[in-house]
Amino acid sequence: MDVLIQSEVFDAGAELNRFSQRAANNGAGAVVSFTGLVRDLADSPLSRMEIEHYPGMTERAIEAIRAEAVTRWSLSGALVIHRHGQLAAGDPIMMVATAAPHRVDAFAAAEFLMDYLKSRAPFWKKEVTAQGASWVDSKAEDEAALDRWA
Amino acid sequence: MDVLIQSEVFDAGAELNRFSQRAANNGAGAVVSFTGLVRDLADSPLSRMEIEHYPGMTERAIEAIRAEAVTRWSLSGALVIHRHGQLAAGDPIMMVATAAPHRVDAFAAAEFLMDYLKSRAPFWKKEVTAQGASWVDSKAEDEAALDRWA
Amino acid sequence: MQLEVLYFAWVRERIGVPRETVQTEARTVADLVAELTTREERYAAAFADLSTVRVALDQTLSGFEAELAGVREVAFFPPMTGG
Amino acid sequence: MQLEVLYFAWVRERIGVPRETVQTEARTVADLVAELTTREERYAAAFADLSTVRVALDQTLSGFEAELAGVREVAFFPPMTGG
Repeated sequence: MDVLIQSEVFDAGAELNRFSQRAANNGAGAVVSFTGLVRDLADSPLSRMEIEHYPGMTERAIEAIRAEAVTRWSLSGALVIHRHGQLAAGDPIMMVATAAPHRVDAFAAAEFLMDYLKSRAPFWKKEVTAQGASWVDSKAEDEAALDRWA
Repeated sequence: MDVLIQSEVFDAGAELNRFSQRAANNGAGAVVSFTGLVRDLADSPLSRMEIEHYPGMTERAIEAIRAEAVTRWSLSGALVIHRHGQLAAGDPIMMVATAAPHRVDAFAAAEFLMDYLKSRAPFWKKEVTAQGASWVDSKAEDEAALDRWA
Repeated sequence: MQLEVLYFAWVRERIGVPRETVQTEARTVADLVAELTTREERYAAAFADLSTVRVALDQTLSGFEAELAGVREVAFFPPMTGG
Repeated sequence: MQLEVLYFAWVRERIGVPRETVQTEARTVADLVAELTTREERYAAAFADLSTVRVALDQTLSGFEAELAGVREVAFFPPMTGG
């Protein structure tokens, strides 16, 4: 499975090893991974993060992004895992892994996947503290990051 | 330890998890890893890869590169592992991991470390097949990749 | 025309339901938004600043000028914050 | 002046030893290379095309024009192929 949308926690290291093993058999010399972690907040400790998603559209959007990456770069593999539901500080939120014969392709594809996941995959993060809950604002710089792939 | 030069094989997934755990405690929201694998050859199966290094200078060069990355970007951590000696096809050769509050810094630092390790850390790869052994040529594009950090 | 209309994140919270079936003759998304806004205050609150609302038609990102003919599922939500 | 001179990869293979102690009055790296080249054919073979040879002085990358005063360890090797 190359796209996993799940509420369960995942083991990024185990996923990376499984992915690299398959990629090596497929001609990869370079594997890049990105893991997003729930950051604690500076002002008020985070009780939890809640991630809402749009079932159905999430899978479609991520598959489309992944297919675009496979078209643009010479890849030996591409993996996306993204959680929804309730997460604790320090938890992995999501991961992307890309493999290619050469490092330039693996890095570019991983950054491309991340830029699109940030602004084009239907997830919404909410931070819950003892003081209350607030939706995470989207960032103009994340939207702007898409321009470099246009 | 943030720089490991060793002949022993390493477990990239276990290293990534250990690194991420520490980085999360240090404010990281983004972790990027790169793993280089011994690729098999198209024409003649690889018997083994031999990596020669310059003990002493290797550690100095990598520490200098790592210190430069920590100066340039806001990082929660940076790890370099590089093997020398005899490696088999599919083996991990080396890994880099970077952690930062934000993904842009983690990606940039990982690419910077890789570009410098490729051309400025004193390692030399030799590919051994049933037909004989040959030193891997350096690539003009690897040298050129350094220009973007000038 | 009968549409399934879905709401997510703070759009959902303001409207108070995650989804509903809407009977409408609206031609475009903008027409549908205008129609809902006049129905009840909670819709007006959700759609007060459309620059902060995104729309998907049948699970594909779209625009407010898009036509609704043939569409079955409309979703409104804030800019996404995945990754 | 006494220098520890190290060779790596195919430079080492051509010269036949990984390191040696050299007595020399060479002022620069280029002078040292010229002196070694005249000594024996194996040095001439290793230094035939200096565009493919790199040098480090006391474990820091340097150039052929660099002076040797105060240096203890000189290393010659091909362009690096790490990563």
